[in-house]
Amino acid sequence: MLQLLATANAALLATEEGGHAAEALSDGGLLASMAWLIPVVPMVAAFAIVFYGKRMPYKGWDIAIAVMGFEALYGTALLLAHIANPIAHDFQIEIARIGSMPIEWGWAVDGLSIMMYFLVGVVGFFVFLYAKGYMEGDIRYTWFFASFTLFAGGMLVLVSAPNMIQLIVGWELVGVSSWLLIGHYWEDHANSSAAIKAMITNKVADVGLFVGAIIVSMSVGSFRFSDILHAVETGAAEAPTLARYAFWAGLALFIGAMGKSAQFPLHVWLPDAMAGPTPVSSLMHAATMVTAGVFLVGRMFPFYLTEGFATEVRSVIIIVGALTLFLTGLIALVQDDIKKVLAYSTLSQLGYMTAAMGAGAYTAGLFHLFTHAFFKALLFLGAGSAIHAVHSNNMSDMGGLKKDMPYTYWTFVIGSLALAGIVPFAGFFSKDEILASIRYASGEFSVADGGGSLASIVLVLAISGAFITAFYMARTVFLTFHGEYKGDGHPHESPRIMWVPLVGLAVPSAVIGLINIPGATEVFTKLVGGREIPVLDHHAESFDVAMLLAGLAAALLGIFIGWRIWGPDKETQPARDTFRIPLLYPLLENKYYIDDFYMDGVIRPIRGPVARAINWTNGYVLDFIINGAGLLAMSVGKVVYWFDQRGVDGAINASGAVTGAGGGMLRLLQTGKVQQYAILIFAATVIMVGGLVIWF
Amino acid sequence: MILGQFIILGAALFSLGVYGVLTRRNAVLVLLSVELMLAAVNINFVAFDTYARDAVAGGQIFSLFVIAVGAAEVGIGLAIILLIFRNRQSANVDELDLMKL
Amino acid sequence: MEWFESGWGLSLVVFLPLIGAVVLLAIPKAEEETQKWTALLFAGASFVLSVLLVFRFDFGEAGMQLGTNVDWITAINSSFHIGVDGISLPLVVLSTFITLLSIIYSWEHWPEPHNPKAFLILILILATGMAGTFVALDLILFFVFFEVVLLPMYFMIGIWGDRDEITIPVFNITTQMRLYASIKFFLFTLFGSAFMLLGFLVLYFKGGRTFDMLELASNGAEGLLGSGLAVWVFAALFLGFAVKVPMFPLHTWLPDAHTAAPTVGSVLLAAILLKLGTYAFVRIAIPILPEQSQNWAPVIAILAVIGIIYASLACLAQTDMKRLIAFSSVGHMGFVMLGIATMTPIGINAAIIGMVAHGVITGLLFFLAGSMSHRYHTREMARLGGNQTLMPIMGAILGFTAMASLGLPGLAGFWGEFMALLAAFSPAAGLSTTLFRTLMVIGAVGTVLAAGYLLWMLQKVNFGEPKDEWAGHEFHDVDIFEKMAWVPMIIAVIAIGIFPRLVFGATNDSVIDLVAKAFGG
Amino acid sequence: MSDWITHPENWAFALIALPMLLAAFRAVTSRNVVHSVLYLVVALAATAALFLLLGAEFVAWSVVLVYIGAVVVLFLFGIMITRAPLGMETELSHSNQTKIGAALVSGALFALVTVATVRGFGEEEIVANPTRTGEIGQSMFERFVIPFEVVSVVLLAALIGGIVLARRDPVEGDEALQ
Repeated sequence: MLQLLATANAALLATEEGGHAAEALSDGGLLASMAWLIPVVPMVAAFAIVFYGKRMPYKGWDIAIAVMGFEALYGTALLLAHIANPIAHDFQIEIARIGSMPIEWGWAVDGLSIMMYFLVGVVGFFVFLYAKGYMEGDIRYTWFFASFTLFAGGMLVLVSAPNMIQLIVGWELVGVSSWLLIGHYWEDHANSSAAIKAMITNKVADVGLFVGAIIVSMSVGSFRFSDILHAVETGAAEAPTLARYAFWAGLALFIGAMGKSAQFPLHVWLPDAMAGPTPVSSLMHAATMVTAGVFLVGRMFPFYLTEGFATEVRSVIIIVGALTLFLTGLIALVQDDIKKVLAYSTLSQLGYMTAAMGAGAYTAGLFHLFTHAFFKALLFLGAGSAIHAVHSNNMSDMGGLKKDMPYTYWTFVIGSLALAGIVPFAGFFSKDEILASIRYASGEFSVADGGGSLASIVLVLAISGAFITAFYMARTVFLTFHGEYKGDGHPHESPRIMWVPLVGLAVPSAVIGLINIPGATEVFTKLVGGREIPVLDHHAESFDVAMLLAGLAAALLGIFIGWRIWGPDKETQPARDTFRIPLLYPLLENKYYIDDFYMDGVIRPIRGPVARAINWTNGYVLDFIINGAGLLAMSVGKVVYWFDQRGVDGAINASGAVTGAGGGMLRLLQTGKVQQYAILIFAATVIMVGGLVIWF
Repeated sequence: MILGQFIILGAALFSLGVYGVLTRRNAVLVLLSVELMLAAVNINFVAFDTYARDAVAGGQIFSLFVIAVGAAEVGIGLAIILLIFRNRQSANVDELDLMKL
Repeated sequence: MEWFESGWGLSLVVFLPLIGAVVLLAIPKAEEETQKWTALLFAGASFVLSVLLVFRFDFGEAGMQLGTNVDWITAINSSFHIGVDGISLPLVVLSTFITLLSIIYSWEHWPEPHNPKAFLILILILATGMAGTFVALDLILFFVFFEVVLLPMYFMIGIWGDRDEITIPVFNITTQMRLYASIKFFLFTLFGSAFMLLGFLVLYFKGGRTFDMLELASNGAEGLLGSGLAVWVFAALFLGFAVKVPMFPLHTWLPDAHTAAPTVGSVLLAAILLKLGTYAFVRIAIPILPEQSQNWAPVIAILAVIGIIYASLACLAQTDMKRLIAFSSVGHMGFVMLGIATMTPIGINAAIIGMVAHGVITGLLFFLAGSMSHRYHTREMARLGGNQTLMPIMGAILGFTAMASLGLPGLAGFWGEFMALLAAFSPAAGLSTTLFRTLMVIGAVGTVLAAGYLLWMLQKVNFGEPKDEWAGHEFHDVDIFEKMAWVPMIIAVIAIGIFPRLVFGATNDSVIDLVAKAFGG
Repeated sequence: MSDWITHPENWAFALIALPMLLAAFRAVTSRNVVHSVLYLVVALAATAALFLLLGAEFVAWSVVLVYIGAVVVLFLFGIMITRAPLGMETELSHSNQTKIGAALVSGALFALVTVATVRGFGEEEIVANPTRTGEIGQSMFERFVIPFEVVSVVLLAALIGGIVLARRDPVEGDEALQ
């Protein structure tokens, strides 16, 4: 602790000396060199909970919350130290050497990872706190916390990765814990199917991650990000192999990112992942795990930004991001399940982040990731609180919860406003920055040939997205908390252990945007910019007023229309509830038929006809050849034996003609008389040995 | 003396033995021909032993073993023939065609 | 320790189990306890000595160590030449380790007909054959050990195998599973071995009249053969090894043999026997015939990748749990062969860690499948389900192992798969990069399918509500012998996953040396 | 080869070898069983003589003792017990067809063995050097003691086997036993 204070103090002194003195990167001292605890502690704790959790007073929750408290504290300490004096240092421990390439575990302590440590720690802490109340009485309470802690560990392994290998390890650990948690209630077939869907979709994307990681690492000859990015920094001429495959590598890595960050068209797993308990949805499928893809692009950002490398991929990224934010936002409009609404909203927001990354706005994308984590976690927890109260996920069973659940209501409203991007809540600043960046990209920053116009379209989609976001959030708030209660029983506010985290998350949701006001504060910019290899992205120095107004107007309009439709009037409500836009509604209801396409067009054929065909081939073609050969040999043997036993003698006895035509010879062969066999044996020996004698 | 003469003699004796084995019907005479073959082998053993001046006289020792084993063989062989004769009232080899099922 | 390092230690590791088998012969059939303890003693001693080997092994040294070279059959210049280097050391330890665990597991899990004595004798003979193959440095010696393995496994499948009636498709012949599988296994392997022996003999006669692998490699036997003959020699060796691996399309004995074999038989078959083929590729084919290896590498790589995809798809269609695991072996060995086919240090390292990992993981999966079918009396996945509820620990271990099997990073299986793909990105000079990179991507797609079949297996077996037919049944969860056998394997999976130097540390120098010698790096 | 004829042992060899071959030939062709056996005696005696010529005294006397003394007697007993026809007998051998085949085979065998071995060793000189029986004994019980023991076991086994095989099973009511 003393060390911590000393570091922070020294850092403060350094900042006071002058604005740019802080540009010098420190190695972070003891605080950074002990940061290996961040990923290791939760991994160890997960095992501890499995084996000892049941004997603890709170059945394992106590271990888990202690770990998350530690993470939150350590993350905050690192954050403070970093703000004071930017830290950027990789620590590597060699665990093997293969050929001449070292394989290492390690931990990166730089702006990007510190931001994630902080995020996972703080949001995770609140969610774990909340989970105690939410999961009370669950059949697998201890197991839940074990896997949840494992998830936190996996995520921290991922974000602390200083090299590709560890990134992949963390990536997959997160995937597996996600599988465990989505399928938490595995007695129900639908849940385990949802879990499998998530895992398989991610695995499909992982092909991209694997291929991309392999291309990049092998081209550079090192798994370390620092080496890879150094190679990028030195330019395409110095790293020709990497430059040659940069497009494919960049694309492959992005495909990997699309899986975890659930980008269109690999987004299908995320809504289904809501089958898991709500705290899981909150932490994994909103705040942290799904940001892994964005994080990966951020980690490799210079690769996507430097001319001569994967710059072309950015046009793919921006298109995918824009499509995701728009299309999935629309689906959110027609959902009845409150968690599904939030899930599609998450998809949409992830689309914003991705689009920002594609537009070359590193800071803006990550800032939205940062603020989104707080308010989306808050919204999920709020939704969970409502679900807890009414025992149903469907908004059609809710309504009028405002008066019964004041804490939930007010925090939910804060979260919704933040999500909708209303000033001064967190989402306003981050979304505005994204819009500004996209506009900037459409104007000056050519993504590719014709990229300007592309970015313009994206801009239109993004502003529409802001409207849609506000619109469906208004719908959600009004349907859930206003109007008449439509469910069974009498709902009541959740216990304190659940609403305290709501309040805890509501505060940052409201104010955290203030840390990065263009032209005023730039804490966050410096935070994520504090990396060994500088990220030369565009970052607005002042508000883009046009975009600010456009975004705000779209959001306000959305809320207003939402209020007009679902707000006050009680009489016409049933009519509106049943209203369906003719063409669009079925499309949205069926999620653009993408799920059906995957299921009926890909998965079922492979699992069914294709797999059966292969199995058939194995049994009926390959084995046919083998068995056929075996049986053929057997029947040849039988024929010879029959010939041997009966054919010859029989033929001789029966037919004199055969006897005449060499029967004598044959009889000589097959008489059963020892000496004639002996003659043959001797003759054969003589011939064979004679051959040898003549040969030599 | 040269080795060749003994070898040729041995080969001749052996071939005669083979001829006897192949042509004789009476089992006792087949055995008798086998003894001729053994004798041929012994000649070779002893001739090579003398030629090689083997310090341990391996060839002679081996011919002694051959004699011993040959004697044993005759004993057993005759016993078997006796048994066959008792069962089938004949000692002719070509009537022993039980192998032909 | 002088005696230990001069070859005695290694010989003891190999032959202690055989001595154990002889001792067992002398123990009356009724005294089962004595038999078990004797077998355990000898297998344990062999394992302990093999661990001791690791400690006496000089990891800084790439060449053969701890071995000896004694005249054996002087007439054909074949000698009792044994030794270990970094490549064989992990495999020797793996084979003694799995043997020991198999005996522990067998303690109270005897397959029918009940005859522990015979069963243990077969396991011990197998152990000698397996360890011997990994240390033999003389082709004849290698061949002998390679074949020694065959008979015990044949009897294991043939006597203790699955007694279900099966009908062979197309021919409509009905026979018992065990009979069909054992004869198929035997003939297939013998067929391969015949070609292999032929290859060895040509190497002997035309390659400098020696059976010594190291001499053959350093003499440039390939040059002596001339390329016309070398093609055929490699083809013969390839057939012999590929059957054992098994590579597509010579794999069809494997699903039957695995499915029919008793639990321990499947474990040993999967964990060690399959490695004999891949090991032979690394130890014999590449050093002695480097040029031909390189010519054949694209063929091997393509077959390997076909194997990966083919096996994964076949897995998706399986209804029998054990058969599914068996098919998955074909896929995993595909990754191993892909690694070998790249002919690079990374690829061969990947292959060896892949072998070790597959040995432990698939071994464990077969143990689990065996224990489950012992309890449920069925292996039909459709009839299982809810296993996690009925037997929580068993289910958890199954889940863990399936995760390891699908190549979860951080567990042992990951390194082999990922590194093989990594190596395929830049194969040895002279090999087509386009081809290998395409194969890399296809291989990566194979990992998706692997995830698919394993997850669906878990869903069918572990998840859901227990079927009605099990209502009222009392299932005892994992017993003490199972725990004693499985926990070391789980620890090994995690340890290798987190700290792959456990394997790479031994293999890397030797592999670099091997590749440098073969291809003049 | 030219001075072959000048060495007296070669004369002795020829004197022994020719009767030996003649006797052997008659032994395998004679139509009288007893004659066959007697010709065998001649052939074996000639073998013994050859051994003496080569200096292998102990082997020579062993042949005389074992073969001529014991084995031949055994043969005669065998002939008598199996009631082989004692006079001239056409059925003793197979048909002419077989004989021709056998003659061809054995002739070829002779040619083959002769060619092969003479090509290898034919011209090598042999100097007879008498081996003392003591040397044989020493060698037998030092260098070859294990084979010797094995042979003794074989003989024992033959002895027991002979008895077991040839003994008439004691069948109840058998007149010969009563």
